Amino acid sequence: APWVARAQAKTIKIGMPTILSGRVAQLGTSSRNAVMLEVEKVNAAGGLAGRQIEMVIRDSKGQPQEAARVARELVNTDGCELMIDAEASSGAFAVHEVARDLGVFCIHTNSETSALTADPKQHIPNAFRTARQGVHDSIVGGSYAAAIAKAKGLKKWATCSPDYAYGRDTTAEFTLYLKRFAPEVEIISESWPKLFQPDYTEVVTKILQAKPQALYSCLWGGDLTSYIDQANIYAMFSQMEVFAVNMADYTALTVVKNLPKGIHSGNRYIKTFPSTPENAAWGDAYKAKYNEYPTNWSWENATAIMLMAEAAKKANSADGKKIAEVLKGLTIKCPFGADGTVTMRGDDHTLVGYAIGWGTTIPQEPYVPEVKAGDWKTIFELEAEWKKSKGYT
Amino acid sequence: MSAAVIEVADLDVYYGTSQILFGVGLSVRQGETMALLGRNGAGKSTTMKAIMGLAPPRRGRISLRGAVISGLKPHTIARAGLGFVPEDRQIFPEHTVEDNLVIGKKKGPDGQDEWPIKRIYEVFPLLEPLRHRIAGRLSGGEQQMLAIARTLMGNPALLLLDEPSEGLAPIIVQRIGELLRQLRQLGSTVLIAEQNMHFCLGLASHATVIDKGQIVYAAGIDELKANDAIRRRYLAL
Amino acid sequence: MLEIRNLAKSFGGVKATNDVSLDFPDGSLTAVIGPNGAGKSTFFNLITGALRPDSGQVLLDGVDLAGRSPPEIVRHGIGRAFQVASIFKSLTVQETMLAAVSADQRTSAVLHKRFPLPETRDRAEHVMELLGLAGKRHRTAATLSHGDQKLLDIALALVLEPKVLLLDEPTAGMGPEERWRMIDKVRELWETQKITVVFIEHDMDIVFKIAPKIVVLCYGRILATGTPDEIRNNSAVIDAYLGTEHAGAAA
Amino acid sequence: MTELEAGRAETLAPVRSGAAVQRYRDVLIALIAFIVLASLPLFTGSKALLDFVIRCSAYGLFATSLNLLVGYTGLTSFGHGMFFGLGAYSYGLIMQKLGVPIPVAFVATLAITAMFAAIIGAICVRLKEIYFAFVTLAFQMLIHSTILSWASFTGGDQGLRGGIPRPPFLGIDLANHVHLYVASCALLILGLLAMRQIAQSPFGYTLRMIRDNAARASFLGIDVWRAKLTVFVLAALFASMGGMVMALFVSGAYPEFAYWTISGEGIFINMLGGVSTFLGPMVGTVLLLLLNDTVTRFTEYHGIVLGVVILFFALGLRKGLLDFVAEWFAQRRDAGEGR
Amino acid sequence: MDLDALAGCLSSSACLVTQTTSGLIIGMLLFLVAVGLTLIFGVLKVVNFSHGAFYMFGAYFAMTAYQLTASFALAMLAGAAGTAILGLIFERVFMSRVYGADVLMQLLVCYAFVLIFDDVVRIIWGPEFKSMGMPSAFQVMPLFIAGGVVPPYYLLLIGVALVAAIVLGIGLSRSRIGKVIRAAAHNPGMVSALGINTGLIYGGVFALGGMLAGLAGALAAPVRSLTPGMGFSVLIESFIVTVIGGMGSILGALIGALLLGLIRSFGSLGFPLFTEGLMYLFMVIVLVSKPTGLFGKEAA
Ligand SMILES: Nc1ncnc2c1ncn2[C@@H]1O[C@H](COP(=O)(O)OP(=O)(O)OP(=O)(O)O)[C@@H](O)[C@H]1O
Ligand SMILES: Nc1ncnc2c1ncn2[C@@H]1O[C@H](COP(=O)(O)OP(=O)(O)OP(=O)(O)O)[C@@H](O)[C@H]1O
Ligand SMILES: [Mg+2]
Ligand SMILES: [Mg+2]
Repeated sequence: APWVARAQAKTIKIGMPTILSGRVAQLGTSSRNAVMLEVEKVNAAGGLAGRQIEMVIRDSKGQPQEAARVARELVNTDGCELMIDAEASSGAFAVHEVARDLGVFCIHTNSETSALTADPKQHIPNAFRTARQGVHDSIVGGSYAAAIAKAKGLKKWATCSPDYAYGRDTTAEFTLYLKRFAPEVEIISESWPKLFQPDYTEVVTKILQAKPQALYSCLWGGDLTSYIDQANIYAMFSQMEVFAVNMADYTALTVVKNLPKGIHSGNRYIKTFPSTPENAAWGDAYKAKYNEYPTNWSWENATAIMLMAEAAKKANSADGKKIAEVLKGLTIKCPFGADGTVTMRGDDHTLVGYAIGWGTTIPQEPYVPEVKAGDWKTIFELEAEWKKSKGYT
Repeated sequence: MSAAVIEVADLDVYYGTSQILFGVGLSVRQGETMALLGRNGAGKSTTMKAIMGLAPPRRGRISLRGAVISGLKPHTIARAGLGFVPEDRQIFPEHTVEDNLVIGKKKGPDGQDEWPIKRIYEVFPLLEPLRHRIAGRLSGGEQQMLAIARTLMGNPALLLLDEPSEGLAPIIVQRIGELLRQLRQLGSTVLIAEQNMHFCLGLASHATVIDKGQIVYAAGIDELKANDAIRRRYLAL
Repeated sequence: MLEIRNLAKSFGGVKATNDVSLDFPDGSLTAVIGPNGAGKSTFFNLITGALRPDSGQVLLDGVDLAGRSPPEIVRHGIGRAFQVASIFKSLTVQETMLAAVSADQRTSAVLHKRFPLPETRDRAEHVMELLGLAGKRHRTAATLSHGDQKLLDIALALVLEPKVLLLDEPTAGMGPEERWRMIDKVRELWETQKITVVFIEHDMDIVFKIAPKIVVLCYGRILATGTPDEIRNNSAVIDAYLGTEHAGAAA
Repeated sequence: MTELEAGRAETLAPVRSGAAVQRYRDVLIALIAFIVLASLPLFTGSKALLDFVIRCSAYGLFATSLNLLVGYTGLTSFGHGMFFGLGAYSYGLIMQKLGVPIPVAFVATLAITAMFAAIIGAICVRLKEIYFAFVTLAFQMLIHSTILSWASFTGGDQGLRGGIPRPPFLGIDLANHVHLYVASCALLILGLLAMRQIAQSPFGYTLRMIRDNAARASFLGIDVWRAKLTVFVLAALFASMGGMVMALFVSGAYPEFAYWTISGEGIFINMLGGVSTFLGPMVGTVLLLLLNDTVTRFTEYHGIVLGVVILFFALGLRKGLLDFVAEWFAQRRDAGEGR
Repeated sequence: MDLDALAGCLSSSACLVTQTTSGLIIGMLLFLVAVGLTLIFGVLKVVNFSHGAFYMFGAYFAMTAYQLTASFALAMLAGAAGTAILGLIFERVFMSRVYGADVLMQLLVCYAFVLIFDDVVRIIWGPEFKSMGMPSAFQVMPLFIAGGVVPPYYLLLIGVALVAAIVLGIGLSRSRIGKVIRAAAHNPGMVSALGINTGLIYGGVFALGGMLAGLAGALAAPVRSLTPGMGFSVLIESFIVTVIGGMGSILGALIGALLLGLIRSFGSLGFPLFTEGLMYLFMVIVLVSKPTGLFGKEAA
């Protein structure tokens, strides 16, 4: 099999169901790339507690029942002892159930849905998440947008987000924090195009009709670029400030041919933020190896391997239970950390301390020249409040 | 005697795995009206379809004025000069009468056009007032005339008629008979399959009898009329 | 007794059936003839519920069936066979018969027993014998010859034990011999089963030979009714339908 | 006895006993199949094999029920998957929200499915051919849209999260892999047996008549609409059973279960296995799952591989595998008789 | 639900015009895809599930040609001609082999090619989404027509679709070739017995259908992201269009597409969370009241 990194020593197999075909194949591929990049380093340094890693990566086609099937098979047939779940959305919940059932150590790398780790009902001791969490994003985005809204007097806002859990939750949370920091803001129009909708004409004209001063969108990937292309020919970007959280990702930045200036965006993966030599080196190494830029999913998966390697070193064991024990609350050095480190929070098994911030775009490299970093202290405060309001504590 | 227009030799035809025709051979000469007779299921329609290329033969040879046409596609065979009127007429029901004729329009094998639409209407005066009617709504007899006229539009050198009298009122049958006699006087060559013996025997110059997929008899029409054994055995007359 | 009262049906501008009233007494045998497009098949379609009449009544033993659905009308005892054999191509002859009896006995929705139900056998068998289909019981309907398919179609109508049997060109497309065999069968059925038979036919030899009563339809109207001799010599019928070959003189 | 009567008695005898024998034969085969399947865990420790059989049960029930519509009645539904999804969701929601014993949830799910199928079927079965196909598809997408939109109840696109409880009942613990396996096998075999009975009942032959020639069937006194509706509901029940097995397997329900691709896969399975034999869809299920599982192991370009295999079936055999085999045997027999 | 917004729009002429034109734009592009589908169904009785793939190829061909030549006209030509050739090959080499078989077998062949084509695109152009970019000639301010906003590029699009509708509509009903095509749809055997090469007609119709889808894809390329599998959602919508309009009817496809466009543009105002459901609901309603679609004919 082409994507199995073989090693001679007593290897440890890590199973990884992800999406390698269909609409989001690009993201699955970039996850695989990042994982392989890191695994090479770990193996070169002696492996997981002396055992060479062998990745077993399978396509789930983005279907939850396939993700569950593949995950079970990876453990039951292929003998994988650890698992990286690089599924989106519903696939992650399906793999989570498998992890619950089989007790296998598992890191969710791509699902940003807050509930996956925030909801105590979901909690199991053997599952973690290195994906950014939706609510973190919204807190940072909300406060950043509120500052601009106040400065420029943007009171009338419109939203346009994909009609599924990620889109709805993220938009709700964003507006929550936007209004909290800028209470005079009013949402005058909402649009909910469906996921992978090819044509946004009616959405664009609807927003133009409403004449808002600012627009928030959490469309992503190809949907976002289609939207920008279609909004562009209506000259929409000259008529309002646009806050598109998923814009600052190379998949979108490098693809859009006529990227409008000054779109506000949260960082996904940008090799200039955090602007450290480690981050830039990592981005360049990835680009050199795969001849493309990493994606948001890339750093999330790379972080998972980094955490596993460090935890295994500490535990001096590649055993899932022991790794899980050590991983709780573990802080490691990491190119994607806001302060050069990231932490796996012990109480809810989710990653914190990663680089998170907002800036505005320009049409050429470095695309987002200045990123204003989010403040993790505020994030923690508001997150705790949010958890309480959801009944998660 | 003039040369054979169509010559069929050693024809084997199958539908799936079941063999329908067994070494069928027949020939029709210029200007003849050949009747193909036989009971239900004897293989008359199959023979015609085989000649037209609609039921490709597994063995045997069909030639038109000496040129082999077996194995060719139906449209190539039609362009070589064969015109086929199938047993169930198969007019195009959603088109008008005139559209049906226009679809059938083509030059003859030698590039001749002896059947301009004007002449069609002269020969079938009943069709002219119906030219803009939807063909599917015509009565059976009118449809039958249309089917024949449509085939004539293609200037065939040889006309294959499969049961032109089926399901028609006696008076219409009579009219079609008159038409065919007229065509014969005009020098057309015709191969006709019929169940209606009155009609057929009054029309044909020659007859071939087919039974269970094999040719059992071939002769001039008067000879057939005189042959009681054949008539009783194969034609139930 | 089947009584048709002022039956009418038009398609757009075409009056396919135009104020037709006719009586078919129990046990009668009637031929319906008329030019192509005269409305003969339409007439049958109206009686059997395939088409909904614009107006008029179809009275079977005094019950008005006009406008009811085909299954209802069948259950009242009017069976029919079609101009082009209408059969179930993937079922064998025997299965066809057994399933039809099941339908008549209202067991066609039974789920918990195996097909065929024992009580359907005798009737199916009887009709297969009667029409000479018993020897072909295991043949799939699609592989039957043209004539046998027509027979199977008639058998389907007959197995329901109808009071009235409507046959639309039962001999269409058949050779002379099969044709006579078929029509002898029909006459035999009529005689032995004591049912009312109405049939449409274009073969005048047959019509004049076996039908005691003939109805001539033309442009949706009744042009004439009468005995073979009356019809043969009716000049209107000769002009519209018979032509000279079948006119009285020729017979 | 006259000669005629004698002949009749002779031809009837095998028919009469035939029906009964057939039935016992089916039950016997089912019993053997169940014993073989159920004893599988004694011989192999392969959990993956058991997983495979569980998935075969889910898809097999679904695909075979679809064949009641497609193969037996000639109703090509592009939306049959809605009942697969409905089964999974109803069962999952009942277990999550009400916590009733599993058999109760099972029966309640079937009742809910029947209700939905009756309403949707009443509208759909009036339409013919391609329009029937697309109106069923539209209903499927409506249900899918509703599942997505009604996130507070259904969990939206993330599905029913947090696992579906599997409390033990009557000594059966479906949280135990082997128990779940045996239960799935039992459901599959019972379901197949029931569908076989439907196919071979007088009603089954009514369906065949409707498929061949619905107009003629109505002239035999059959209420075509009612028969179609009945089979639509019956097929929905077995599809729903398949959905429940799937929900038990993945311990969740996801909108993908109610998406049209599930219906597409059902059609696809039927085409692969063949629609003219009862077990065709079962063969197709095994074939498709096997293909899917092996091909995805070795290449991410499984579309090309799968496509080429399909082309082989469609262009080479021009029919499903079991149809092809059955026809081949029939032809050999004919040829043998001919000689 | 947001009925106030809908009511508000219906009472404002600017909004009415803008949303109507936006419905028109959506509808016209949908029509270009759907008309090929309905044409192929009308003539070959094939439900072409691979039609979306032709749309996809049209877009990719156009993008590649545009990158190579920087000419918008050549890009459109590449999209249309490339898919026409593809359609011809697809029909002659593969589809023509399953005409006699079960219709579901044709579906299977189409489905096989959906799988194959998506992977082929993934291999040639990569799994990532791409964008062709708007030619600079069209990077101009939108026009204001009767209070409604219309970008010039969409005017071009509407124009092309209208031309296609008129040419096809008149071509099929008036010209001899149109008559022959319709007749071949009904009875290919008889048409070929009259001396007409039905293989050529079938291939031609498939090429034409593929070309229309390809042209639609090419026209969409500057405003939509290109990705393997992009044909899929377009396919589903064009199926809804053809079914609503009546399978095989060109006028039906036009009306169906426009209706769907309007449902989308006004539905997004009134029912922002149920726009998709609205389309299916509309389809159910149409089919319940007219079982063969608005302009469909009862199958004979
Ligand atoms: N499509 C088919 N598949 C299988 N067998 C067929 C098919 N068409 C015809 N046959 C069989 O082929 C034989 C010859 O049929 P054909 O139609 O040539 O007879 P015919 O002489 O024209 O009879 P008729 O007078 O009834 O038209 C018959 O036994 C018939 O059952
Ligand atoms: N469904 C229909 N729609 C429109 N016109 C119809 C329809 N059915 C029949 N007609 C018309 O009604 C008239 C009577 O048709 P019908 O089929 O009853 O004739 P028929 O007497 O049975 O003729 P034939 O002897 O040719 O079978 C014809 O003009 C026919 O075109
Ligand atoms: Mg014949
Ligand atoms: Mg008639």
